[in-house]
Amino acid sequence: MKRWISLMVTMVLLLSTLLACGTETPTEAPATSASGSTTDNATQPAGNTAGTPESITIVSSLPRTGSSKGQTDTIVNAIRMRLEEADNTICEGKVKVNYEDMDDATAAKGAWDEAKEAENAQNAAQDQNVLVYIGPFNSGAAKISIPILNQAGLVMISPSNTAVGLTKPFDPGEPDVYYPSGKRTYTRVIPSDDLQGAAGANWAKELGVESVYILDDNELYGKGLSNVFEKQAKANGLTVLGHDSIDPKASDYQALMNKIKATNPDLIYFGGITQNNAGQLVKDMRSVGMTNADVKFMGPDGIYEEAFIEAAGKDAAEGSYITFGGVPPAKLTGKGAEWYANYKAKFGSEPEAYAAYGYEAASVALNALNQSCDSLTRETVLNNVFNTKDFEGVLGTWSFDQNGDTTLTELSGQQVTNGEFQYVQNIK
Amino acid sequence: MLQLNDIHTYYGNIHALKGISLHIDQGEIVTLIGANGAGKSTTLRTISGITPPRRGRVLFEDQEINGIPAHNIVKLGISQSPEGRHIFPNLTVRENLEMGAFTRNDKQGIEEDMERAFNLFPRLRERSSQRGGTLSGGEQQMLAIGRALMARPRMLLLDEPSMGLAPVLVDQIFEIVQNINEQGTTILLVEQNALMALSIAHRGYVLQTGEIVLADSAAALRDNEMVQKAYLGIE
Amino acid sequence: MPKSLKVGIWTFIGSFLFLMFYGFQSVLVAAIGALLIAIFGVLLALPLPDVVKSGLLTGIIGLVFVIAYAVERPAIALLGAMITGVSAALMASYRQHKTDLRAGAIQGALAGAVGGALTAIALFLVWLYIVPAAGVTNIAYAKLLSETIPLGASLGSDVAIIGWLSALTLLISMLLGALMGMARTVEGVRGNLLSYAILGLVVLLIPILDRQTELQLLNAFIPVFVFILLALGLNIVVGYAGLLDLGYAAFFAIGAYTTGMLSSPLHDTHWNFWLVIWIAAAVAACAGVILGAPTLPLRGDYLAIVTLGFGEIVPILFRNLGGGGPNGSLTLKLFGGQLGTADIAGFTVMDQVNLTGGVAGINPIDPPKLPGIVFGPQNQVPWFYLLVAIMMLTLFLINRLRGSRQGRAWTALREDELAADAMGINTVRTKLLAFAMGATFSGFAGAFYGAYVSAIFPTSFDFSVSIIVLCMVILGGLGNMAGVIVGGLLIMGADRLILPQTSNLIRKVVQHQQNTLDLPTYRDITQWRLLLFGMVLVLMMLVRPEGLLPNARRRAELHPDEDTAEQENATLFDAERDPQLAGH
Amino acid sequence: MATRSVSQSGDPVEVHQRPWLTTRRVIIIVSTIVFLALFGIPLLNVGYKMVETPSLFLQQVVTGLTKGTYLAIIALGYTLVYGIIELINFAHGEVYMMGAFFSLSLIGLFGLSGESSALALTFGLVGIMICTMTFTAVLNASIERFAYRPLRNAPRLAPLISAIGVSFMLQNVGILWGDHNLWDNLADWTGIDRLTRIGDAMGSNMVAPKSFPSLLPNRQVPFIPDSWFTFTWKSLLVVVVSLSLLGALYAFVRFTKLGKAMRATAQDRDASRLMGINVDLTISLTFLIGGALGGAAGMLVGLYTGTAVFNMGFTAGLLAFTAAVLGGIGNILGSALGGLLIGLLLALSDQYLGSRWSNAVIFAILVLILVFRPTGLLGEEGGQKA
Amino acid sequence: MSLLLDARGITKRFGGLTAVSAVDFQIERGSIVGLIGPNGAGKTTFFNMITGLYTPTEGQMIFDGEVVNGSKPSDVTKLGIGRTFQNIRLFANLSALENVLIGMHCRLHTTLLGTLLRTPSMRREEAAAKERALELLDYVGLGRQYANVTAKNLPYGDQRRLEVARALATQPKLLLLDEPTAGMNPNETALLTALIRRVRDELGLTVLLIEHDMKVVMGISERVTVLDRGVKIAEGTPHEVQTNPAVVEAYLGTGHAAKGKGGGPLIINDPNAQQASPPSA
Repeated sequence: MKRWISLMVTMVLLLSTLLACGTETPTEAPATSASGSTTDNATQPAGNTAGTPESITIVSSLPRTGSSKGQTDTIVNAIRMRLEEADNTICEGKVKVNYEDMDDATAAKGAWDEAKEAENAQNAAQDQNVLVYIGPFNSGAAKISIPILNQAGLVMISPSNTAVGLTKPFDPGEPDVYYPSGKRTYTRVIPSDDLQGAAGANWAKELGVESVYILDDNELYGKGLSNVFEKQAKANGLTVLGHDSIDPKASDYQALMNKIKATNPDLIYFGGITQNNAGQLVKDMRSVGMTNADVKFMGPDGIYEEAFIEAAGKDAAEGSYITFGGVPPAKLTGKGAEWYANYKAKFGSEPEAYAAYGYEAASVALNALNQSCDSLTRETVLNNVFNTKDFEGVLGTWSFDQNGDTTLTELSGQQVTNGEFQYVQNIK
Repeated sequence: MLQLNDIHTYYGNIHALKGISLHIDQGEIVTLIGANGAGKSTTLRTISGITPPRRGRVLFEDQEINGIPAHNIVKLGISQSPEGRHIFPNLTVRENLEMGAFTRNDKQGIEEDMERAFNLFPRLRERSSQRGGTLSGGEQQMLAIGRALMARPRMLLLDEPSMGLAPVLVDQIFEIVQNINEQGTTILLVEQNALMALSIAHRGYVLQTGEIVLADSAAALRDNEMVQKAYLGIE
Repeated sequence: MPKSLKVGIWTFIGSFLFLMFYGFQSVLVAAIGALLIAIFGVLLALPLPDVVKSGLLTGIIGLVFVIAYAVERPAIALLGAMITGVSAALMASYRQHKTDLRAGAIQGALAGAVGGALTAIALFLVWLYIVPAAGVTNIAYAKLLSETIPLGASLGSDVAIIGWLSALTLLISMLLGALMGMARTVEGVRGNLLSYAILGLVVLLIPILDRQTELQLLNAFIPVFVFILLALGLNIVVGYAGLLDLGYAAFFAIGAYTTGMLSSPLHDTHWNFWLVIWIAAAVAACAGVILGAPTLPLRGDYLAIVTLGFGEIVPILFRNLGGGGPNGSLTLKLFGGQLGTADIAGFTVMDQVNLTGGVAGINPIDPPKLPGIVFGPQNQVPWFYLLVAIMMLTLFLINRLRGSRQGRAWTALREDELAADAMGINTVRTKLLAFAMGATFSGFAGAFYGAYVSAIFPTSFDFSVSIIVLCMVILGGLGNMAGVIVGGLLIMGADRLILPQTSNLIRKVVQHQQNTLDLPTYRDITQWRLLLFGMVLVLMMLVRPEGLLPNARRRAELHPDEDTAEQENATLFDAERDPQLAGH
Repeated sequence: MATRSVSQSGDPVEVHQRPWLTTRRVIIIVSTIVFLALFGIPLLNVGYKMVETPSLFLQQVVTGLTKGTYLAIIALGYTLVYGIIELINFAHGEVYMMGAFFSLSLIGLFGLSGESSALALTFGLVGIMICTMTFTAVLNASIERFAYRPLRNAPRLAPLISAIGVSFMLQNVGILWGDHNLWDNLADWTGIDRLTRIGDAMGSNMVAPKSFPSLLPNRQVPFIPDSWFTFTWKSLLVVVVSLSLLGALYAFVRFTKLGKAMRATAQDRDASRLMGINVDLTISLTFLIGGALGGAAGMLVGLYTGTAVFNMGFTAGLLAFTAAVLGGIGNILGSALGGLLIGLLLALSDQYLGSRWSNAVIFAILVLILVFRPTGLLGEEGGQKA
Repeated sequence: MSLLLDARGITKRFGGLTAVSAVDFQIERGSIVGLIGPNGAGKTTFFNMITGLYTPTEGQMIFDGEVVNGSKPSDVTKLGIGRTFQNIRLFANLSALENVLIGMHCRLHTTLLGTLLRTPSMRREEAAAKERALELLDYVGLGRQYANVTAKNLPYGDQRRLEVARALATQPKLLLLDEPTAGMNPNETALLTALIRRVRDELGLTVLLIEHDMKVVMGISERVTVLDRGVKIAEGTPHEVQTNPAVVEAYLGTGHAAKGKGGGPLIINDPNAQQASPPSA
């Protein structure tokens, strides 16, 4: 029987050598095209060599499964729409743009997953055809993918990360820890928490609020925002009656609202997103007897979406104040208004706030790509994204600062009136 | 009354009964004796429909009952007091007895039978509102038999009624079994205590590894040398 | 009605409804699809020889794998073949153990051949139907083939390369199957070691294959392996000691957080990974003891719910102990603190100390350092080998534990706690040891994961993690390490590899075919992932309730082997008293 | 026979006495000290706050108990199934969720709204509740038939995994159900225009929480003064319906023949079969009842909180299952007690500890209770299962 | 001191129910003692108190000079009390050898670290344990060839025997046998009785057995204690007990007392008992 064993072993060894050296031939560069780019063009040699490639790829990495699905749908729709408008080409139609919609969530978990986001980032980094990375959706995910893509020199444009520390000093070491290469590669078209939280507190003051109770959804976005709000509210001389983190999965908040009612606030501020039960919060707030006339409700752009009104019910949501890092789609003029109409026509539904950010991110990307036609490399694209100045997009006219943040400090305040978001005023 | 024709029963791949044929006539006490694992309990379970046979036929009053689900066999008039008693520990004694009459709907008759069971086992009357699990082993055995009788069976299958009982109780139980038989219930008795079983039975079968090796009247079996040696402990 | 027909009909109805609903608007197309799926159902239910069945089962997985990936990465077939061959042989030998070397080799090769054949067929299916459907031109595909397939460039035409690839697939699958089959003929510990050695060989070849054929799947494999590591640890608790643990993620979290707190800018401590991983394991083990202690008097499912409770509490603690609490300054309010504030004294203090980074998590976490090797996000190979090394160590240690005095005590505990107690086994200590050992390996996993992802968040350690790991253990076969590994590969493979890639593929095809962007949401396959995933779990359980590769003993409970027939008599005695068997 | 009086043998022998300070005791003492040191003052503080504003305390108790009643109804579903086949039916939470979705769909379909007449509302809601309960009952029983029954003789954990799988599947069904496109297309396809109303009820975003119209009056119950605490008709209705379901179930299991058959089957399946009980049918019946309760709870919660969302089953299920265990799983009254207790604890924790700790508090108390009563509050000590 | 077990005034109450009431009970070293009584007499409760499953409500249980009431079963086993169970509780899915090895658990010393490092001492200990386990299998007449058979696949009589081997593996001073011959046929019973006697004679163990088979009890015990409803009603030599009217009334029954006389004590000295008996049909 020994004969059998040695035969087998020999064959396995042969095979492994075959696998190991069989493919040395075609390219000497270790990383060439692979995932995603094969649709039409699998042969693009290492993309960063000079010359114009036939096609390039834009990827987005957003949680496409689970409860954030509703939000990311609108973003992806908007990105697709923007690309279609450009005929899926850049450089006057010479270069084709492929778009890949990556999912950073897993079915089993039902939410974004660190390892999956890392995997997406690594795959994007290795595929030299990828020149722009739109996303991620969650600030936590950004903390993982920024360092990976930073080392690959791939530019990121996030439509929705608002954690301050991603671009500006916040926690110790931030933001430099995310940029091992020393060069900034991350941008976002949405104002960060410090702007919006403070603007909310300022607006509250303007509205004549004297005491406020603050809630957050105990997640990165909501908590950061509400902390900024609290700080600014105190600075503005408002009384902060309390600050609680809610359990976003609870079925109701009657007890919490009883508690808040006993403190008699003028305003309840909620830092969080619709999916973390903002609707229920408002509903229960009204049902324990805090009427719209007595107690105001305010939230950030995380609840600036149709779904919030639907979840809370038109009656309960009535009168809620919402801050938003830009001008709302419906109030947009010129380009914005046009886009708003187009979107409604195309998808048959109101565009959500994040749709606008997604569209803007895609616009910035295309803009930068079109400026890089001479040399379509990551480096050029990166520089051109950062050089976006006085960009006239659907959000208004704005630029990226050296941190990759939008200069759009003009925020808008909305109120739910008759079951719809109504623009009220600009806030700062 | 009951007839088994070439019954083959399996547990998974294990061939438990290898072609058993036996018959029980009206009014008899028939006993099955044999070693542990010879297939005695399996035979009862096969009759009751808990482990249906893979091959062969079971006839009860000339009706083929193999393939009828267990809960319907009870309705035909066969009830079993299983080995290890299997009373319902969290039901009261009375409720246990009521469960025995589950297939019946005549309130009057059930009450009568309950009375009969209590007369047969006065101890149970004392404990009628106690939970089954709190009874002692002997009382549980009584309850199990009483419960089986509640279905007003024409045929009673008793599986090891004396197991784990004090000698004094064993005598009592066997007396009662005889008593029940005299009241007109046919009995198939599986018993480890072969001496006792053969002393009250009319006929007996000896099972060995899933096959019947001997079948005779009880008296003849008692005198059989092989039976004496293997099951009665007489050298 | 024969079982196979029944299964076939049900599969047909099920898949037909699914396909219709999913959007194969043409009844005919849906029917054909359903018929194809139903054929597999029938095949699996037919009383075919185990060899064929094992091959079929693994082959179907290989087939799905290849169909999902081969449009973009045709070389996936080689990887599929490696895994299919080994696991088909493993499965075949579990049902029919051969002792003769040659017979073992033939059995393994046969099983591998069936599996490999299915995998190879998938290649042709992809090439014939899916590649054009996804809008990839023949030329482009040929180019891709010639670049990524070993020796592909010298063959030129796509037909030739596909043929060569499928031949290679079949060959590899058969070879590894035969090798595995031979290893399985060796009895006892040495046989186990040999099997592991072959598994190890396959695993070690993966990075080479991955690099040479540009699969870029290593980074998808790593989380899969981390979860397998977790499952191996949980297997000690659930499989060996028989303690149902629904909060295993807590130990994973503890391992990861220990690493995070000891080697990150959070507390500005940057201890060496090679030290920290041991500390993490030790801390997790201690946590296992501490969390295990109150559960000791509990039986069965009460224990399960308490562990579940811990699984919920631990992430909440990590989340809430992040400092930066809602209230700005450090105040110790005693009586009469302002009504309505969330905080009371103890919690106020806790809020001020940032132990865990809170909702922001901990990041970045230092990678391991080794001279000459860079552990970075770009280079997956060192990570992969590090993980494999940890796994090898884990397997090695668990293997030792299992056969030892402690391992026997666990088994005794699982079989009959009362009797074990009466045999002088200190049940308290034994249970705690099981918790501790289980936790140790999740400590390793946590430490690695933290360093690999370089960031951890409280949300990473949800109940769902515990559940998935438990599913892996049970699906694979309680108490059997090989089974647990296979279960892990399957579940995580479905979750991380096949389902996402299938969604991508279908989206691509639909986009190309219909040239529209706005599919109605319900027809987006991504939205069906949970359903499919759940269905896989249910079906697997229905097909093999004892797990894919059950522990030899547990297998005997359900499928008494033929060679015990001589003791039939005795077994019967037992069977009469065994409620599990009695139901048959 | 009378027991003899105890004669304590007096003469001490030279023996080794076990030390009083056993490891177990040391652990208990040390952990008590640590616990008091950490939480002693906070707990005193909590006590002080409770007394400080008794009305608020009372209000929270009432709110908590109201929540507790519906948790109890969900918990019953777990307890019934566990009692009879010893399976943690992970899918039960999802059945409850399906109940909420189904009732919301019917409400949408029939166009019930706050403006409907009282008569229409009453009949409509009762009718919808009956339909919902039927739907979830059949759903639950079919789950048992297809996913659990084939595994009845399988290893103990196999049905558990199957249940988890079903739970995933149903969650996904919940997601798809919430897609208005689906309903619009179905309406097109079948030609039944009314179906679009269901789509309307689901809103624009498939995974977002769905809103119930406010159908129950949110007004103070007249016989309770406002100054005591707020208690609305809505809450009253939830409490009344829940308690009557609970009572009905208890009476059914306790006194009816079928109920006894259920208990018998739970204790000894083979013996039940020998009694002529159709075990399969009885188990199906249990699932039917459990499913009906889950559906009723789904609708009640939908009406009470006004929300249905695809993952509502998971969280509520976790709490309800905890409640069932807390009370002693398998015990109907125990589950009810556990549900009330958890509702109460949640409310008090929200008020006095901060809601981000609430879940931790619940589970910590669960652990504590189980440490001292290993089979739950009303569980039977060492109740041997057959 | 020649008393191995000295139980004084043992009382056990479950709630309001008094299961065992003020029982004094002594076992001398090297004796075989029988404990009999009708069902529900408190035999098993008493048994469980000795083995540590229950703690006596009142009274003292002294084993070999140590108070053992309230000790955990595992500690009791370590002190030297081994037991078998009424309804065989083998580790059904483990092999015979493994069953015996588990019995040795408390006499082995390998630590966790020793296991993980597989130290030489650990390997030595394991090898010795395995050898001893095989010897034990031989000793109880099961034979080494059955070492790798799964316990539940053994014939019923052999399972009982294996249980005895497992109990012996704990190196007990006192062996408690709970209805060791229940469910056995006369042949198997005779073999087991011989084994019990041999264990006492050759290994010098003390044996306490609960049994319903009067032939066995009366045949091998030197002293018999009778419990009824938690109270000791008689104690003495088998003959004394058999003729005690209280015992006859409560337990044996009139018919049986007479039979017992006729049957006489069963004494078996089967020379073949040492060898593995083929599974009797």
